[in-house]
Amino acid sequence: MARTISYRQAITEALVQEMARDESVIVMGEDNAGGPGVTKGLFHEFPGRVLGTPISESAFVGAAIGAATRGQRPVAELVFIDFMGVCFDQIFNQAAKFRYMFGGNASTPVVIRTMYGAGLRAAAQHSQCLYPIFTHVPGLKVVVPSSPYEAKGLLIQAIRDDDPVIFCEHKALYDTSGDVPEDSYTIPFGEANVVRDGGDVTIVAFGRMVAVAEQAADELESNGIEAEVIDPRTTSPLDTDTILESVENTGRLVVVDEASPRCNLATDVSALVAKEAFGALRAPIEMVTPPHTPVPFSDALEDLYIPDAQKVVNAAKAVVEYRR
Amino acid sequence: MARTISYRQAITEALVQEMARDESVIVMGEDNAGGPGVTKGLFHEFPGRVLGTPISESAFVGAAIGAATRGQRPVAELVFIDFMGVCFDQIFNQAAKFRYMFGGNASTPVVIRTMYGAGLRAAAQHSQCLYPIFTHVPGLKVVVPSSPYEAKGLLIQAIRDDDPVIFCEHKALYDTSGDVPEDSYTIPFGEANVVRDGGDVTIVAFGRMVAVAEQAADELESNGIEAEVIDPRTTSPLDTDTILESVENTGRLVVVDEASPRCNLATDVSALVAKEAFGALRAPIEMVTPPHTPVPFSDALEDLYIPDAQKVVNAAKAVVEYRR
Amino acid sequence: MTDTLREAYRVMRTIRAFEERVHEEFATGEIPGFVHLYAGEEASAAGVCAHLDDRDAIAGTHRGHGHCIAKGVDVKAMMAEIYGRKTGSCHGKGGSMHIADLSKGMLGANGIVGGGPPLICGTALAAKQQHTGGVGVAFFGDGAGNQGTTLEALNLASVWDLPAIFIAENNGYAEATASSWSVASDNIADRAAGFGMPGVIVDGFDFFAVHEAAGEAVERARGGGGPTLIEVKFTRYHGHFEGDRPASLDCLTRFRDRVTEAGELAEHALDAIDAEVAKLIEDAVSEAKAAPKPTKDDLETDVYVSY
Amino acid sequence: MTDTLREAYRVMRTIRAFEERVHEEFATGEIPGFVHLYAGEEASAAGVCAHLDDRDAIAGTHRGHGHCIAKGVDVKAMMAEIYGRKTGSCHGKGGSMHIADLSKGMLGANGIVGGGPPLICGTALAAKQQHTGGVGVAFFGDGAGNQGTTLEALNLASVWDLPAIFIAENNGYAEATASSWSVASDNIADRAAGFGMPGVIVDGFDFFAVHEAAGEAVERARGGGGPTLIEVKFTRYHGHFEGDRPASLDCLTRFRDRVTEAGELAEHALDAIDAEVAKLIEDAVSEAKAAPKPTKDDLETDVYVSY
Ligand SMILES: Cc1ncc(C[n+]2csc(CCOP(=O)(O)OP(=O)(O)O)c2C)c(N)n1
Ligand SMILES: Cc1ncc(C[n+]2csc(CCOP(=O)(O)OP(=O)(O)O)c2C)c(N)n1
Ligand SMILES: [Mg+2]
Ligand SMILES: [Mg+2]
Repeated sequence: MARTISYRQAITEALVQEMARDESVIVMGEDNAGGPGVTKGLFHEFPGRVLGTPISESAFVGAAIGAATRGQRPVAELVFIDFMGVCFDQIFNQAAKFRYMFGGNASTPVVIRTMYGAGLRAAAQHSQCLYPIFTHVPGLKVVVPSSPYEAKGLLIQAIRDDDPVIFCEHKALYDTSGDVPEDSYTIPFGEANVVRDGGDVTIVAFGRMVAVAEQAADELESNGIEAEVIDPRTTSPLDTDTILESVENTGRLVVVDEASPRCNLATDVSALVAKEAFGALRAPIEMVTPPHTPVPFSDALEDLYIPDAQKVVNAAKAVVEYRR
Repeated sequence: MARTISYRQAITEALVQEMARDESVIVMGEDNAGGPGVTKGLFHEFPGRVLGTPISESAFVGAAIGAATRGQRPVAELVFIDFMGVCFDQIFNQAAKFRYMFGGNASTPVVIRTMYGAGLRAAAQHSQCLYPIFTHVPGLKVVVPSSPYEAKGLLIQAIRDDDPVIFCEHKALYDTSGDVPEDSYTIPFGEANVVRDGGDVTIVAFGRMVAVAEQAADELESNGIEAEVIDPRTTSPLDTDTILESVENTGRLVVVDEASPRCNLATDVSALVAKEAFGALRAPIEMVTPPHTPVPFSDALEDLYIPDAQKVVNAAKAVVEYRR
Repeated sequence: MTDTLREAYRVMRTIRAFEERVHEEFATGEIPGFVHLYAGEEASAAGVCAHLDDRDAIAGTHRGHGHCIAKGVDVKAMMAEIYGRKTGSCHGKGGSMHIADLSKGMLGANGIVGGGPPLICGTALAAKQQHTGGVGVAFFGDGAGNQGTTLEALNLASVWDLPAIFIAENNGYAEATASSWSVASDNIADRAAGFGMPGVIVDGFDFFAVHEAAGEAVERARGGGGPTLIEVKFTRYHGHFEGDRPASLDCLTRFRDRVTEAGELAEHALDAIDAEVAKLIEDAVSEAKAAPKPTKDDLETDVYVSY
Repeated sequence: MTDTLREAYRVMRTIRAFEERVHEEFATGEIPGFVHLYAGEEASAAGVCAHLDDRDAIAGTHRGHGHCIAKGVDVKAMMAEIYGRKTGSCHGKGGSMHIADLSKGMLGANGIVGGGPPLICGTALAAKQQHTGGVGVAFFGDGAGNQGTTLEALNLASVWDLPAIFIAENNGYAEATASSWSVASDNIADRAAGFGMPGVIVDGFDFFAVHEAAGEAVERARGGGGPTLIEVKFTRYHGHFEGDRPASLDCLTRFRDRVTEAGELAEHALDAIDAEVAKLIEDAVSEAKAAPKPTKDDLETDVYVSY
């Protein structure tokens, strides 16, 4: 049965259901993994399985990874993704590489939950996306749920998955709501969600940008343009088939990525399409991203920084109206 | 007067000339910054200005950054770029963001010299490229010299530059030689080198891949295909004009990047061209990269992993022969 | 000495008044973002920075307003920054967690716990290379004392024999996590020996205690004697009722009591400072509110010196 | 006890023979990549791992062959790995710096200095959660003792009260950098107090000293008594001529002298082990050389369990 719950609640529910199902699931992080409040209550509900940590991200993220190689399924919380710089080695040189370096004789089922994104006036060190960095690293899986439904199903999948997963929760989504089944369910990785069908232009958007793309699609519709909106849900693995099929059909692509513009997912998807679906392309590929700057603090600037529906509309119109 | 010297010697010469010219230039790193041997002798030549460090990359890279805000021009050596994970915060959250976060009232003229790339059977934790990660970060400049001439001129520029620079030296290039002027000279950032002219296909390649691309171009020439080979020299800033002009002329693009394939420079340049030069494109954009795996140890696998001239030739032929 | 005391009191009062006002304004929802207040810990920043001058640099924490004020950053520019205005210390680009003024040797509050100590090794190194006699001071919290960056910096400062001072502001908690739990040693200062430097513990509510310990450390550092770790302890008073906070746990009351009892400063002189500070803060807020926000033209500037 | 001694000697001799042979083979240019030899430090891995069993996990360093052998990783598979063969422990994908065998609780040599200690907090945590009585052991060098990851791990192990043991293998140098310079305290073990655990120093050339200290630490850990830091010192003998190395600086000679003098093992029994080990290494090398290299089909496998 589905009810309307928040993104935050959906994440909590996923954790609770998985912890109840599987004893090996443990949770760790600062303040008993209490960052965005999704783990509230878990500490008492699952005694001994929710571990507070000192502010020592290398040590406790590394510990989660080490424990994962020995039969636990740890979910470690890196409160803000921006803090990855103090523990990145454990993630990209250890967890991500074990399996390959060790010739297949290792699995590291660890999940790192972390909060990303702009919009809360949290300034340059607490507003980054950074998932392109994790996507760049072979051996990591990267998840960017765009709604409560996605959040629950993808988190359960992440916990059951036998590879290291970076689970990226957008801070501006915690209080958004949506229909979520009460029962446990998984959403497979590497399967995009076609949020909306349309034949004129394909819009691929990630995380919070999915809602922005939908808003743009509404606006475009009133202009007579039918946009297909695709939410890849995971950036690694990436569902290339769904994206390519859509572009084969529409001939036009706009990619919306809240991450910094260089070597990000917008370039990644653009390049994929320019290579694999060139024959179908009828217009330049547009990318809607922030400028190549840190995230500014002032609301006046941050609102200009974040990609919005208007920019997506403009990009979509430009590709639809394009004539060689 | 130009002589033939090695990439290693070119780097040493740049350091010596800059240290002699400017008292504020200091060098620091493990074993007196002795990693690939380029700083040998400097310790005695410039007493008190070449500092050994404990194995504490966060502390000494951070110290280089802090010193840069107070009138020094430090050149810190991170022996392998693969070690960035233990000190990334100081680079991307501190050095890269100071100027913007502080409203323009800071400059951080620090250089981080570091060794990257595959080919020496150094395995997964000592063979990565990772420059796409630095390129992703606003506020950093990223340099990938492809030859001794480039190495010297770009390093001198890096030291004089008022922004933080990640200077990426390919470990397989140290013993390559080339003509290098004795006098001091700079190569500006963001100015690509057109290594070779050609009208049939544009090949953009980075770092060690420039030589691979040239080799491919030779082979292509004997097949009657004229390839234009472009070495951007810096990935950030990127000389987009030179790339776009070339593609406007050739209508075809192959990007060769030794970095892991997702969100790398190959996707970055492909996306740029698919957006800005679509009208000129006559074929899909090909990317030649390693597979999405860690770097394998065994020579048998590593040789298959690294992009080689044959793969570039195949990609170039494919785009030249492409018919819609 | 009277001047020094007056100045110290002014710094502490300014911090307190600034923070209390920010607290009020934040409650109205007009201040965006994350704000961490330094109220209660004034004696630390004031006691340490009283020894510093233009040769010296400090690094603050996410709880950085006090460090900024004590190092002489313009209070009006700070307030404007917190409001995200173009007239702010960072032209609205930084906000509370990133107020900085390099011209004053203030390297910035820091959003990264443990971000400052490595940087301060660098400013101390620069002072040493340039023979300025300057020192570097890194403030960090009890939580930050468990961060690898901080621990590495302690070792590096000793190894390089730097004129650096590490101020561990132990207020008992890192968010909800008690330092009695997260710090495996009894005191943060106990770690000093493992990194080859003296470790000192002082009462953080006592300006004079902080001032004295910092004075010794700064003197040693300027004289080439190397780094010091000072743990400034803000021991909480448990089981008390609100309003029942003893004077010994308030640095301002304690300071006033002591200097007036000793006849070093008169009540009315202190009151006069209070009044001046109150006006300054009032003006800072009204000017901040009236100031323009940055605009589209500011969005993409100041990323690079040149690109 | 005789069995234990015999086994300990076999482990040390195997490491020595393995490393001497790798040294020779490396010189011929046939072994690719970076190789760091453990010869001389055998007493450390052997003395510690003698107390460990299948419940226990260890993390090695870049100098990891000794840790692997002591924890029971197959010697032939190791040699094949170093040669980059498909029959290697990691099917040729890892090489010297990444030999691992999780089925034996060997979490891998590590190319990152300081990479292991955090991981070992995790294996110790897993043992604790699963009530196996297992312990985790992190080996790290003197240089690694200055890495933030190591220092954080020490604190975390105490805070979580983990069955973890930290073995600082202090051989006096990190590449060209002397630990007397890079470690700001006199001993690495001096840091233990700052992280709330006992710190012990032992002579690294003395198997029995390492064995005893490790035994106490393992027992304490298994009993819920928390972590220990053991500094294993390999004090170098300065000013000696080559070949003039005193017996006290060679763990194997010292071990032989002691057990034969005490009548615990006979010379010929030890010689027999030497001969067996020599054959094993000989076979390992010839089998490795004869083994196939991985092929194109292996390049893209084993990145993910499923993708
Ligand atoms: C690397 C990093 N980890 C976690 C955080 C989140 N965080 C911000 S403040 C804080 C508590 C800091 O505690 P402490 O150092 O004692 O300083 P206090 O707030 O008590 O002054 C935490 C965990 C952060 N900003 N940076
Ligand atoms: C994070 C990191 N920094 C630097 C290095 C390069 N490096 C490899 S071994 C080594 C020296 C290590 O010294 P120590 O820990 O004392 O171990 P030892 O080699 O003496 O056994 C260094 C600096 C590395 N591998 N990882
Ligand atoms: Mg605190
Ligand atoms: Mg050593």
